[in-house]
Amino acid sequence: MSKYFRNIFETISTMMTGMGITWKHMMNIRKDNVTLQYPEERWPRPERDIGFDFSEYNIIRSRLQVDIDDCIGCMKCERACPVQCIKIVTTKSGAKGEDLPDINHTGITSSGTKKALIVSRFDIDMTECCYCNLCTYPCPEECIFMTGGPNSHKHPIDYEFSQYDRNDLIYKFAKDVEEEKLSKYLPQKEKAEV
Amino acid sequence: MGVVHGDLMTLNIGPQHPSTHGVLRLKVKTDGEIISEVEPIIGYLHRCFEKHCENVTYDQVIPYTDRCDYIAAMNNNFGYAVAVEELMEIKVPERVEYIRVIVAELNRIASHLLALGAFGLDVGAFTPFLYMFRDRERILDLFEVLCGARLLYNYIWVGGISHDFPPNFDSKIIEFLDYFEPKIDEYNNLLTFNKIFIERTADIGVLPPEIAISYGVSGPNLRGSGVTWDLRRDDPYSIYDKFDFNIVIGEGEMGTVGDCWDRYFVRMIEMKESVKIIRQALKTLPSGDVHQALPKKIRPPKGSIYKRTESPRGDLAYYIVSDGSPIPYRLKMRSPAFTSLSVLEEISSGWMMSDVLAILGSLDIVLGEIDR
Amino acid sequence: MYRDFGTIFLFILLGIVLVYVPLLISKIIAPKKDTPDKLSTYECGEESEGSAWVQFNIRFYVIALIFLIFDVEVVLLFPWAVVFKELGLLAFVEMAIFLIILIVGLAYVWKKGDLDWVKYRVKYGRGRYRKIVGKEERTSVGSA
Amino acid sequence: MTIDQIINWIPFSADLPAIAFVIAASLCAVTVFLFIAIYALGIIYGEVKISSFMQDKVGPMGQGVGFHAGKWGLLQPVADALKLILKEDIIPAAADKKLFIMAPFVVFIGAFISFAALPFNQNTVVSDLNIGVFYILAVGALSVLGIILAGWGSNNKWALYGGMRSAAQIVSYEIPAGLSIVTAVMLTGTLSMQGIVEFQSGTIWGILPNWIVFNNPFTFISFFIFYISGVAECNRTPFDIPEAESELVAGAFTEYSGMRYAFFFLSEYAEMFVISAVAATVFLGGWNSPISGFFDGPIWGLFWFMGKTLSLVFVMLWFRWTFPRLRVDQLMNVSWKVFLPFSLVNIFGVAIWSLIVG
Amino acid sequence: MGLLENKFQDNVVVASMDKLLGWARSTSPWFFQFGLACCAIEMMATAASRHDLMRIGMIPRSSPRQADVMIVAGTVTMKMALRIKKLYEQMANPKYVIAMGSCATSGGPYWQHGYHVLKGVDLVVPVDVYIPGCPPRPEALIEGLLKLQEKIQMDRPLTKKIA
Amino acid sequence: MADLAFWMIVLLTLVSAAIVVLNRNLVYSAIALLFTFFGVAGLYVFLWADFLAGVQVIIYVGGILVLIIFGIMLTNRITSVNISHTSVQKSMGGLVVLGILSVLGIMIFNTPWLQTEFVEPVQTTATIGTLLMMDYLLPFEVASLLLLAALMGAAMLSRRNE
Amino acid sequence: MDSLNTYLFIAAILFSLGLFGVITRRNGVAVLMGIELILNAANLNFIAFAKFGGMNMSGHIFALFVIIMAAAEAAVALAIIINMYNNFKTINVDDVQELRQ
Ligand code: SF4
Ligand code: SF4
Ligand code: SF4
Repeated sequence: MSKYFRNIFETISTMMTGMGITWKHMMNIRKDNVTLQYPEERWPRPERDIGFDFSEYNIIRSRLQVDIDDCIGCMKCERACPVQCIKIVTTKSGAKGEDLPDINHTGITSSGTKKALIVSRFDIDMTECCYCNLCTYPCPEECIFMTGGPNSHKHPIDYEFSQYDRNDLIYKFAKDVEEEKLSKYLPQKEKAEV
Repeated sequence: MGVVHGDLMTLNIGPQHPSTHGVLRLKVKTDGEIISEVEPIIGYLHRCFEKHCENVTYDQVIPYTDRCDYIAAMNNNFGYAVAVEELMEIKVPERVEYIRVIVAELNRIASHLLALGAFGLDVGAFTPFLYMFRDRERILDLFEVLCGARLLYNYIWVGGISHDFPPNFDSKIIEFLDYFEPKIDEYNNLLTFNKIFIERTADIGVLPPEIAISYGVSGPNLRGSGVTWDLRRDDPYSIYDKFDFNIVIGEGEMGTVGDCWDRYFVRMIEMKESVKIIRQALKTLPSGDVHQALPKKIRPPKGSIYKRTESPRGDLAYYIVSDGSPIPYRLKMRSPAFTSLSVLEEISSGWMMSDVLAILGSLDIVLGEIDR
Repeated sequence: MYRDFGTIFLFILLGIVLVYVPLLISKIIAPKKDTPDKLSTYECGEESEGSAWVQFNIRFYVIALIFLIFDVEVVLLFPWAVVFKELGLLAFVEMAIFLIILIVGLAYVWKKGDLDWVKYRVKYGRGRYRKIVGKEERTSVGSA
Repeated sequence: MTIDQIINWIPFSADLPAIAFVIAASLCAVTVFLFIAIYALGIIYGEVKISSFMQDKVGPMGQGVGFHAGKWGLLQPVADALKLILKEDIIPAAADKKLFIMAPFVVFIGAFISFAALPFNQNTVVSDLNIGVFYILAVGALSVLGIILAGWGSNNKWALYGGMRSAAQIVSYEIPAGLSIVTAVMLTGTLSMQGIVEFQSGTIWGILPNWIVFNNPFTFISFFIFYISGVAECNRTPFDIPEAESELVAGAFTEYSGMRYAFFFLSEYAEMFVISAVAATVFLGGWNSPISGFFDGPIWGLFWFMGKTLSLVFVMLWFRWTFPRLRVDQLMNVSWKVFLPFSLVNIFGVAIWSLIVG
Repeated sequence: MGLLENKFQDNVVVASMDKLLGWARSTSPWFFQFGLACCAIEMMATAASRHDLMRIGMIPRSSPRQADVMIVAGTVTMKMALRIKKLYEQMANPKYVIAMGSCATSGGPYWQHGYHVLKGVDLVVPVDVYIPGCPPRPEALIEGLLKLQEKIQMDRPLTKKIA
Repeated sequence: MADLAFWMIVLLTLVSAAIVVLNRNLVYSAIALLFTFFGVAGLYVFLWADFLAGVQVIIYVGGILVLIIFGIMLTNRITSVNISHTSVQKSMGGLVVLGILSVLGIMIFNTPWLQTEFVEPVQTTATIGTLLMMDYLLPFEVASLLLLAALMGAAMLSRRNE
Repeated sequence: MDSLNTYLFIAAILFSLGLFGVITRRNGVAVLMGIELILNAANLNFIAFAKFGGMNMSGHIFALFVIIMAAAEAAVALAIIINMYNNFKTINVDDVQELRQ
């Protein structure tokens, strides 16, 4: 019998406690509110107590960007990628470190490496990418990077790139040049095979 | 029961159901409200993890381990890294070990928060779920600062970690811990000690220790049944032996040992213990280069290794067979959630419909890990 | 009285109309395209096994049964309650007898467990491991 | 009451009393319907906002592209309602069509006609029935049937579960609710809603308003029993097992889409209003002002009535966003083993109290 | 002349009605609550306090009948694909699908060796918006939803119906 | 006006009552019964028995009908919800019933009923209460015993099933 | 409309319909529904007599008792039907008789 009444009492008291908590939260909503109102406010928000300085970010896993002018076509990124979503096709350029203006090819990277290869295709399928960041570490020229963080001077943070069409998510970084112009630089033997 | 049983109605709970925690399908035979048989049907999320592991190099496996137990990705990375390191006999720097422990424990908190919140949701409490997500979000913020990703980190690598702590990171963690600890009391007041919640969970789905052990249940589910078993203590890996923490076991405070409430509460207290570990680790965090032990090429010698670690869901083990090539010959994962799920059939027949979902919630399964 | 209930009657009629009008609007402007899959019964994405129209648990029936009896009691209490103040003690005694008789009924069903939903509970499941749970094992394992 | 006033306004009421009456009654019905609709929009908005605030978030903010849902998402419920009209209306092939279609009508009318007996203020009550409270209790039975119909008609397992649970739950809680009202009726000696409210004017010992809750300790308990039972009858948390989202997907309404679903939604909120209004009227003095003698008058009356009712509705929302839900057998236990004995004791208590004190 | 004018006016009415419909549909897209894998966790996180999907009028519904938007959040396996199709079919028109994350878009990390993974949910249901990411950040999801709202508002259901 | 309402209610009552007995689907019968009960309640109102109309709705619709529906759900699979009448019985029954009806009709219209109109009662509930407490006290208490017996009996019967 | 005969005749029709149901239906629950109709018809008579036949409020009391009785009867009858169903797996009244023998 006493258990019966104790149960009732406990129920009421614990329910009151719970209701007190929610009430407090409702009343302190201005203080407690944690919502980041995305399109208007963006993370990170400096005025929030957990807000970090933008520069303190190591990196933000978002879109991959490639500075194609810097890419030497070493394919290290392609090999590092666990899901094989980077597709690179290179051809030997005639002369190492030489600019080829007709296909917009720059011969020397920003760090001074002379390119021996022309990157004729550099596609990243962002729909297959698992944002693991593995491809960015081995790159000798640091030309493939995820936007944001320390790279934000290279490219602003960009995680909003949803599309109506799936093919729009395949990013082609290679210079957009015509076939014939490019074919001039392809090795003749390969061409014959093709 | 006698004659009016009602027909046994076959009911599919899932694969799309708000409380199956993913794409689990429970085929239940019910007699009105009472469930007489539960048959979990899995395989809706079979993502061919082990097959993938046989096709990518050792370091590329890590993103896939992330995706097995996606709620506790750090712990999965950790387990894998420890296994490969042991196979290759790499000694990782002290600082790396500390950082690993810190992030793993943070992720354990995050994982438990999600588990508890989802459990609350299963018994109908919506607000605690959101409170827990609110705090979990802070951990994710920390991780994001650390490695840029919110959920799947690819952070702990074989022989090291991908990034060192950014400046002031330890103070951020301390700040979080200071914020977080009082919140546990709030959850307790709001949910744990709510009489309705106790009624719903105490004495429900009792998992006796014998059955738990014979099914191979581990982690908080096993500890909830009162068995002191924690790999961090019983088979220490990394540097867990340096820390002082308690192994939380269910004591049947509100009902029987091993009921849903115990499993729930073990997780709640475990978060406190994790906080304790993190505080200790941060206090003695050594300095050093975190990348120094990263092997240039991961090419383990021929052989095999079975290494188990304590993930938030229990014993997570990797069995790796190496044939000397840079690609694992065979990789098998022993997933804790799978064994937890297998016990569901055992402990849930005879309960009511709502109870079964509560039991399922208290077992805290992750389908990514079960189906792999 | 006619007027009061006439209003109610009109309320019912108009209620039907007012529910129907939005349905009609919706019928006109909402898209409608039936496919066999769309019309199939929802069961979490699975193919539904058997009809839902099966025989149901008796527990619900017993609840309704007890409800009916007490419902009658509530109904009888109303006229009594209205005149309670006028009649005073007499009415109280009479109703007390009435109530006590029914409380006996409540006590009876309570005692007999008709109010309890779950009639049986399987302690340790009925799965494969039912047999191995012995006393010795239970003591041998446990908190170490 | 109101009807008479409206009839008086109608110019030809003397010649064609019947027509005038029909017009007046229809006017009332349409007004009540509009009131329900507007109230529902308001309370749905209120619910999302309140729940959001309790959960440390902001709720609808009307953010979005193009036209959005207004400042602070004020137009959100309007958009929801419009969208529901625009949704396709699905009647599953396996369902029992007639029952499936009939269910929302029955449920909605059950809630709708209860409004006819609610006294909004001194002279606004559509029809002040002699058996007011009793009538409201009676039409509550309709929603049970409606939900059973919805559950059975859908031929869906979740729906059937929801329907059965809901039926068992509502019928169980009708007893304590009825018994609690009996305690009030014992004091007032009338079933008419207006009569009950009028009884509660004045004060007890010059301080407390002469509301039935404060009349004696037993009625105080009665009020809570009635209110909680009412929460259960509306299928709100912690008694929301019929719709339990994490168990039964959407309960009896699983198969309903578009407008039909909207009507269930509407009736749920309307029923919350009715329950709260009855609790406010019977126990909290209805349109009586809390400070006796001040703030009387029809406008204030409406204000007090709505204020009391809406605060009770608010508490229902508060419940919902705080508690887990009970299991079906616990639910029955609460009703039969706690509320029923307590309300029986209350009847004896009130009787003895009023014999001794009153 | 009069005939033409009428038609013109009609079109204005239809067009403004269309706008209204578009507004209603885009402003309250209730989403179908089901998650498949890791992305589902992010979806939950988006619906939770920090990002609060309710801001843009999205309320989770667990029954397909009452939902407008299906967020395919996670890896679609072969076994699940048919169920997804069924659930999609069971939703009431108008309905929209969002492919959230790499997996739903194209099989994601499992596109190559995942013998049991559907290479993109668009093989079974028509997808309106693809959201990249693995998992997409909540902001990305919200951005995708805003894109969807734009798309819905651009839709002219009545004009189409009359034409 | 009142006439129109009256005949509508009568129609509702009789048609739904016919559906109750003629429809082959038991669930439909039960739902039709709902309308019959409502119609009868409406007739009660016309007979100045408002309290009884309320009682009719509460007990019949809220109680007995729910019980009947539960009973149907308990005892039927969908295959057997459709119940068959044997046609012989139906025609025979029809004849018998028609006979009874005509006899009744003749009786009703030929009997010179003693008609004393009584004035519209003001407080039906209070009068019923007083009568129950005073004149019909014994039946009232006996009713409680009846209810008790019904409760115990029915509970016992259904308990046997478990 | 407002005459005793009308009500009595309506009650007679209701009664006959109920009787018809009792006679022709073989399903126990359906028979019960027929009985409810008959009881309703009786009630209607009581109240009609209360208004026109000088029975005054006593008619109401009688009707009230009939309703109480109907409730008790429905409870017990349904319990019996369900019992019958369990024992014989049918609720056809005739079948049960056959099974008995
Ligand atoms: S981030 Fe990972 S998956 Fe994406 S391209 Fe780079 S290596 Fe490949
Ligand atoms: S690793 Fe860097 S330089 Fe090499 S191919 Fe990739 S992007 Fe180009
Ligand atoms: S896209 Fe990435 S996060 Fe999403 S389900 Fe696939 S693996 Fe998981």
